Amino acid sequence: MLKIDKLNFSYGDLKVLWDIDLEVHAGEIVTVVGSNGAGKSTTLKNISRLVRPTSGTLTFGGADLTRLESHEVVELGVVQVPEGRKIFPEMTVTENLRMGSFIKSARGDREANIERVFTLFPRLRERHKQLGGTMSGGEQQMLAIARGLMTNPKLLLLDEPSLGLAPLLVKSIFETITEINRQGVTVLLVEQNVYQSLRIAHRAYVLETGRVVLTGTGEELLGNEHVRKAFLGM
Amino acid sequence: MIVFLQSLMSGVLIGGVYALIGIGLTIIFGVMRVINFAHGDILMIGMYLTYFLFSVFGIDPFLSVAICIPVMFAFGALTQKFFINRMLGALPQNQILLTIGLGLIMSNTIMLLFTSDYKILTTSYSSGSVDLAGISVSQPLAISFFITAAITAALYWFLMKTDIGQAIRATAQDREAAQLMGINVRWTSILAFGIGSALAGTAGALISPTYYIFPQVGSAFTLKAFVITVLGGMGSIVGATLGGIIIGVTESMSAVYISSGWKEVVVYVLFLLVLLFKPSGLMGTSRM
Amino acid sequence: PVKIGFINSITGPEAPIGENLTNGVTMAVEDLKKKGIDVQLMKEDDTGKPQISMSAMEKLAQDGVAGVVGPYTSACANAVAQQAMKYKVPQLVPAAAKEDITRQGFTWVYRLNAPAHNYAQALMDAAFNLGQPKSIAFIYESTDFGTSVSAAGKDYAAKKGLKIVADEAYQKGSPDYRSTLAKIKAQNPDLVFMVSYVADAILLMRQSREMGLAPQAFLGGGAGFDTAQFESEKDISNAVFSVTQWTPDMGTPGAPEFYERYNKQFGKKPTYHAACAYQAMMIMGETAAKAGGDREKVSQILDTGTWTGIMGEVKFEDYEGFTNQNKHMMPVIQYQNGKAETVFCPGKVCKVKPIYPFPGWK
Amino acid sequence: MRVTLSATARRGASPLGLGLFAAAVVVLLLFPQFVKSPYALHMMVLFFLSVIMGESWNILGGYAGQYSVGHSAYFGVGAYTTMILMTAKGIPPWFGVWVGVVVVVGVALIIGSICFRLRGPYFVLASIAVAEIMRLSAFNLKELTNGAEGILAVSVPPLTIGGTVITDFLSKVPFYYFGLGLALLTIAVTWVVEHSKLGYFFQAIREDQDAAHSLGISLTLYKNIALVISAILTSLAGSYYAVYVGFVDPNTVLPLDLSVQIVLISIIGGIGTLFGPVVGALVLVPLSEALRSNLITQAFFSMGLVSQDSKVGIFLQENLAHAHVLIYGILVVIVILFMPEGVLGFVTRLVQKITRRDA
Amino acid sequence: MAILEVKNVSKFFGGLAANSDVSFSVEQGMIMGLIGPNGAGKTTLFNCITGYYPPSRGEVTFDGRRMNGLQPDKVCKLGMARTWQKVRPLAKMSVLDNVMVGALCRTNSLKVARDVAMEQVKVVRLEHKLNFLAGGLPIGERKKLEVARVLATRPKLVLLDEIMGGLNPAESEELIQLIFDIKKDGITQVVIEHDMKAIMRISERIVVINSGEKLAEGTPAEIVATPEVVAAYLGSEH
Ligand SMILES: Nc1ncnc2c1ncn2[C@@H]1O[C@H](COP(=O)(O)OP(=O)(O)OP(=O)(O)O)[C@@H](O)[C@H]1O
Ligand SMILES: Nc1ncnc2c1ncn2[C@@H]1O[C@H](COP(=O)(O)OP(=O)(O)OP(=O)(O)O)[C@@H](O)[C@H]1O
Ligand SMILES: [Mg+2]
Ligand SMILES: [Mg+2]
Repeated sequence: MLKIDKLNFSYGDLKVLWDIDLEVHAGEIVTVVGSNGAGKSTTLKNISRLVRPTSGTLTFGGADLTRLESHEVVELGVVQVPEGRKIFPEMTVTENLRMGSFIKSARGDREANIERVFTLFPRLRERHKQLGGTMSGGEQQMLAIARGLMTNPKLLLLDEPSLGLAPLLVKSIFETITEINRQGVTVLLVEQNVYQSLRIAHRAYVLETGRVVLTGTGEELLGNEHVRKAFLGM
Repeated sequence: MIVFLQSLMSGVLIGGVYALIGIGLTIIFGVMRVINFAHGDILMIGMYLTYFLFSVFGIDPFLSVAICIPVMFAFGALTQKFFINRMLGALPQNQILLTIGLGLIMSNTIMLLFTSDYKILTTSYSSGSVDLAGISVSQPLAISFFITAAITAALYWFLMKTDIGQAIRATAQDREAAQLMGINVRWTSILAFGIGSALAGTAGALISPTYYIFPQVGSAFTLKAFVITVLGGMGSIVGATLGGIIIGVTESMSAVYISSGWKEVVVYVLFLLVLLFKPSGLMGTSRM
Repeated sequence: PVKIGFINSITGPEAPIGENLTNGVTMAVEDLKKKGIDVQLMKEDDTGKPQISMSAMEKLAQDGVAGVVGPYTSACANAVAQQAMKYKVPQLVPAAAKEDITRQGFTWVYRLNAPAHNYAQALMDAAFNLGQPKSIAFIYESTDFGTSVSAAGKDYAAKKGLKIVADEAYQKGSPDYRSTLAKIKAQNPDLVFMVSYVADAILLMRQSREMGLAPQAFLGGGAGFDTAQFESEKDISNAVFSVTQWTPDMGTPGAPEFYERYNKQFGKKPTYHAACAYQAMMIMGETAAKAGGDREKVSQILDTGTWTGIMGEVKFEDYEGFTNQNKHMMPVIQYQNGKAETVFCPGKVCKVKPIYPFPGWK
Repeated sequence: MRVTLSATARRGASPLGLGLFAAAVVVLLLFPQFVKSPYALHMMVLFFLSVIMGESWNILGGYAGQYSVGHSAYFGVGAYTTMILMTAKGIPPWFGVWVGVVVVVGVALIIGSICFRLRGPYFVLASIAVAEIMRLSAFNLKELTNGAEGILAVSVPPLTIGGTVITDFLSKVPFYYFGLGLALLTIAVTWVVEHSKLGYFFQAIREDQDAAHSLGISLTLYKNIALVISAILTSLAGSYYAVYVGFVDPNTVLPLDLSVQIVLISIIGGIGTLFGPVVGALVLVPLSEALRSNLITQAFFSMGLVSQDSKVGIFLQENLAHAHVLIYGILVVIVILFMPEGVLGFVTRLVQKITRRDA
Repeated sequence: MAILEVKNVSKFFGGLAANSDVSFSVEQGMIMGLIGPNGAGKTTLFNCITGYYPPSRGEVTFDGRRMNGLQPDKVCKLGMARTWQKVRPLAKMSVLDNVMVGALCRTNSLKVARDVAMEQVKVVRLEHKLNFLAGGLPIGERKKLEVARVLATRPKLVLLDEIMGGLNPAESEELIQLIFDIKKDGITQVVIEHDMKAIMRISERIVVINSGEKLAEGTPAEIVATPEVVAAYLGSEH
C-alpha cells in the first residue's frame, strides 16, 4: 500500500535520512521504533509531504506521493497525527474536530464521527466548547488523535500518540489502535512505548541515526537482543 | 446639542468606511500573521480603479464596487501567490519589509501611470446631504455605510459558518496542522489575501466619491487600519467593525471638543489605553 | 550649453505639487532654446526630505552648475540655502513660502514668490474693501505653509480688530472635517479663512456645503484654493475668494499665452507653482547665459537686474529684513460660475466685479 | 523558505572579519585627507547616519527581538532637544546632545512601560502609535517645537575646549569625523552587548520570552535596558542629523517613514549580527543615491550606450527620475525574497559554499 | 525541613477549577512525584508555584518565604526552577548558549557561565551537540536541554514536567540516573511523569491529583495500594 524506496533527506546541510526502505501493506499495523533523533518523525513528514526528500520514491497505492502537495496526500487517505499535537489553539474542541472532516470524502460522516470520537474520549465531549490551546497536554493529545480519526483515513500515521498520556489512557490508546485497525484502517505507528507498540504491530522497523537497521514482525523484534538492550533497557 | 449629534453622526458614518478597511487587514493578519503594510496602497489601487471606471466609462462609484470586488480580489490573490506565499514561515520582520516594498512598488507604479496629481471624483451626490432633524447626513457616506454593513455580515457568516471559512481560520492558527487536515494552505492564503484586498479595494471605491485620490494616499489609511484592527482585536471581524466606528466617533468628537490638531493624538492614546488594559483588543477573545 | 540645476519634489508626499513645477520648468527650457539659450538641465529629486535635497545640491555644486532653481518645499529650500551660501552657488527659490529663507542674510539665495505673510494680508484687505466683517474663523492644515499663512492672518486680524472665533489646525489627509465645520458653524463667523492644499480645499468646501456653513465670505489662502481642480468644482467654488501668486488675467505680459500653451501641452491648467517655476527658470537661464556660466557673475546680474514676464516685474531687493526678495504683489481671485476671475490686481483695476457677501448655498 | 536550524552556531567575528574591520577603520580615518569632494563627504555623513541608526535599532530589534517600528520617536527627541537648546537657549550641541540623551531615556522608559506589556505584532503597532503621538504632538506643542514651521539653526557655534577652537563646523570634515566616531561607538556598544550577559539575555528574550523569564531573566528590566541603549544611540543620530542639516520639523525627524527606514537598514543587512546594519547602510545609501540621481542613465550616456538626445536617452532621463523609488521598492522585494537572512547572511553563506567547494 | 509548602492552592479558569485546595509539602533534598490523569491540573500547579499564574486562592512558601505575587524570574533567582512540558528551546541559539543563559542567572562572567554550562551539558550528555542550534534538536534531546538549562541556574528545587515523555525505556533510564545524580547534589525535585515504572522508582513520596483536587499522598507503595488512585489513574494492571 505504502512503499518507500531509498529515501534520503537533509535539513539544510544536516543529512538525517539515509536510503530508507519501508513498506506498509493494507490492513497492517507497522511500528517504527528508534532512539531519539533517529529520524522517525522526519520519515513521517516526508510521507505527508511537509518536507521534500533529497531523493527516493514514495508511492501510495500506486500514486507517486512526490508529485503531490500535502493536502492531496490527505485526500488520498494518508493522514498524520503529528508529534506535538498541533491542534488549532483558538478553535474550540468541536471546531477542531470539524476541521478533521474538511476533505470531501469525510464530510458526510462528520456527525457520526464526532459521536464516535466523543465516545472514545469522553473528556472531549465534556470540554467540547473549550479552546484547544487551553487544554492540558494529554487532553490535546486526545484531541489530535480524535481529529485524525475524523478524516476517515485509509492509512493513519501516528507519531507518538501515547506521549504525555496517563497510564490508563495509554492502554486504551493501544486498544483503540488495534480496534480501528480491525475496522480496516492501516496504521503506521511511531512510538517510544516500544513494548506496547511492538506487541500490537504486525511488522516493525528499527531506525538508527537515519538508517533502517532491523526489520521483522513485532514478535521477532520484541525478542531481539539488540532491541531489548537498546530500547527496552533490559 | 446639535453639534454633538452632528459629530456623532459623522463619526459613525465615516467609521463604517474605516471598519471595512480594518476588516480587510484583520483577515489578512488573521490568516497569514503578516502585518500588511501595503494595505493602504491596495486601497489606493481600488480608488484609482474606481476613478478610472468613472472617468473613462462613466460608471458610478457605488456600482463599480461590483467590478472592484472581483478585480481587487484577483489583484490580492496574485500578489499573495507570487510574493507573499514565498515568504510564509519566514521571519516576521521580513514579512513586514516585503509588504513595505510591495507598497512602494504599488504607489510608484500608479504614480508613473497616472502622474502624482490629485484626482477628484465628482458625482452629483458628492456633497449631497439629507437633513435629519437639523443634522446633515452625507448621502454618499450613508450609502457606503449600508454597503459596508452588508459586506460585513456576509463575511462573518462565511468565516464562522462555512467549512472554507473555518479552513481559513485553521490555516491562520497552524499551517502545518491545516495541511495535515487536507487543507490546501496556499489556496486558503490566496483566498484570504484576495478577500482582504477586495475589502480594502471596496473601501477605496466607497470613499472615492467623497475623498481625493493620489498615489501616496495609502499610508494614512494603513496606519488607521492598524489602529482599528488592534483596537478591535486582531482577527476579529466584529472587533474591526467596532474599532472602525469607535475611531470614527473618537476623531469627530475630539475634533469638536478638544481640537482638530489633537484629534489623532486622542485616537492613538485611546488605542494604547485599550491595549494596556485589554492587550488582545476589545474583541480579542471572541474569535473572528 | 549652460548647466542649471533644478531641485524638486518629484516623488514623495509633495510630488503632486512638484509636478507643476517640473512642467513649468520644462516649458521654460523650451522657450530658452527658442531664444538661442541652450540649457543643460540637471533635474534632481529631493523626495521632500531636507537631507536628500542636500545630497542633490552637493552633487550640483560639484557638477559645476551656474545656478540652481528650487527646491519646492520650504524645508528643503532652506537646507539648500545654507549650502548655496557655502559653495557660492546662486539659488533661485521659485515657490517656497517660508519667510526665513530670505531673512537670514543669505546673499546667494534669491526668491521669486511672495512669502507667507503676504497671502493673508492681500486676502483680508480684499474682504475689508468689500464689507465690514466682525469675526473670523481659521481652519488650516498643520504644515509649514498652513501655519505660517494663518499665523500672519491672525496677527493681521488682531490688528484690524477682527474677533477670532475659531483656530483649527488639522492634519492633512483626514477624510472627515464635518465635525470641525459644525463647530465653526455654531460660532457663526463672518469670514472663514482656510489654508489647504488642493484636495482638502475641495473636501472642506464640499463638507461646508453639506453642513450649510455660510459666512459673509470664504477666504482661501492660495495653494489648494487656486487650482484647476478647485475651479472645476462649480457647485462648491462659487464666490470663494483666494489669493494667488499668479493668474492668467492679472495683466502681466505673456500670461494668457502661457496659460494656453501649458493647457495644451499638459492637458490641464497651470497653477501658480508652474508659473513661478517657469519664470524662475527663464530668469536663471537668461542670466546664466549672459554670465557665461560664471556663478559670481550670475549672482551679480541677479542682484541688479530686472525682468518682466508672466510674473510681472521681477527684482531682487533687500527690504524689511529680507535679502534678495522679489517684492511680488499678489492678486486676489474669486470663483464665479466655475471660473476663476481676478478681482483685485495689484496696482490695476480689474474688469470683473467681486460678489459680496457670499450668496448662500444652492 | 524556512530558516533551517541544522547549522551549527558560531559566535563572534572571525579573525578575518576583525582584520577587515580594522583596515576599514584606518581607511575611513584617512578618507578626508584624500577625498575633498563635499559631495562624497556628504554621502559618507549619510552613510554614518544610517549605520548609527541601524546599529542602534539592531540592539533592540535584532538582539532582543522587539521589532520597534517607532524609532523615529527617539531620533526626533534627540534632534529636537539639541535644536531647541541650541536655538532658544544658545546651548551648543555638544552639551545639548547629552540633555537629549537624558530626555530620551525618560521618554524610552515611558514608552517601554507601555509597549513592553505587549508582544509580537501588538508591540510593533504600539511602537508605531507612540511615535505617531510624538509626531502629532510636535505639531501641536507650538511653544516648544514651533509646530509645523520647524526649528531652523542659523549656525552651529564652534566647538572650543578651554578657549581654543577645535572646529568651527564650517566644512564637512568635522561632521565626517563626528559621524565616524558615533558609528564606531554604536558598533563598539553592540560588540560589548554581544559579548556580555546582556547579549545572551536579549537573545533569550527574542527566542522565547516565557522560557527566558523562567530562567531568571527579568523581562521588564532587560527589555528596557535594550530599549534605553537603543534609544540613546538613536537620539545621538537624531542630534547629529539636526546639527548637520540645521533644520528640524515634525515630518522630517518624526515620520513613520523614518522608522521604516531604520528597520530596513538592519534587515537588509542582516538582523542580530554585529555588522549587519553596516552592510545594510553600505547597500542602501549608495543605492538610493545612485537611483535618485539617475546614475544609471548617466552611466549609459558616458559609456556611449545611449545618446543623450536620442529618444531612448530622453525617455530614460525623464522616467527614471520618477521611477527611482519604484526601482528601490523592487530591489527591496528582491532582497527579501532571495536573501531572507539579509545581504550579510547571504554573502556569508555564499563564501561558506565556495570555500567548502575548494576544500 | 520543608523547602516547599503548597497551602490550599486553587486556580480557576472561568468556571473551571484546574486546581482546588491543593496542599502538600516537600522536604529538603527529597524527590516528590506528582501524578494524575490528563488535565488533572499538574502543569497548572507548577505554573502557580513558579509565578506564571497567580493562584486564585491559597499560598506557596519556598524556603520559608511566601511566593505569592513573585514574578517567574524572581522565583528562579530564589532557587526554584522549572522545565516546560511543551519544551521551549531558544531555537536560534546553540545548545551551549542555551545553557549559558541559565548559568548567567547566577553570574555576570561569561567565562564562569561557560564553565558551568559545559558541566551541565556533560551531565545531560549533550556534549556532542554543543554547537548545534537548539531548534534542530529532536524531542528527546530538547528535553535534556531543558534539564541542563534549569540545572545551570543552580537551583535548590527543580520542578520537572514530563521530561521522559517521548523517550524510549532505555533513554528514560538515562534520565532516571540523571535524576538520582541531581538528588546527590542535594537538589530537591518535584517530578511530573506518566511513566509509572519510572515514577515509582525515583519518588520518595507521591502526590496524586485528580480533577484539580489532591486525591492521595504517600510513599509509592502506599499509592499503588490506594484503590481510588488505581481506579482514577493507574488502571488495574499496576
Ligand atoms: N527543523 C529541523 N531543523 C534541523 N534539524 C532537524 C529539524 N528537525 C529535526 N532535525 C534533526 O533531524 C534528526 C531527526 O529528527 P526526528 O525528529 O525525525 O527524530 P525522531 O526519530 O522523530 O526523534 P524523537 O524520538 O525525538 O521524536 C535529528 O537529529 C534532529 O536534530
Ligand atoms: N488557560 C486555560 N484556560 C482554560 N482552561 C485551562 C487553561 N489551562 C489549563 N486549563 C484546563 O485546566 C485543566 C488542567 O490542566 P493542566 O495542564 O494543569 O493538566 P495536567 O495535569 O498538566 O495534564 P497533562 O498530564 O495532560 O499535561 C485541564 O482540563 C485544562 O484543560
Ligand atoms: Mg519524533
Ligand atoms: Mg501537564
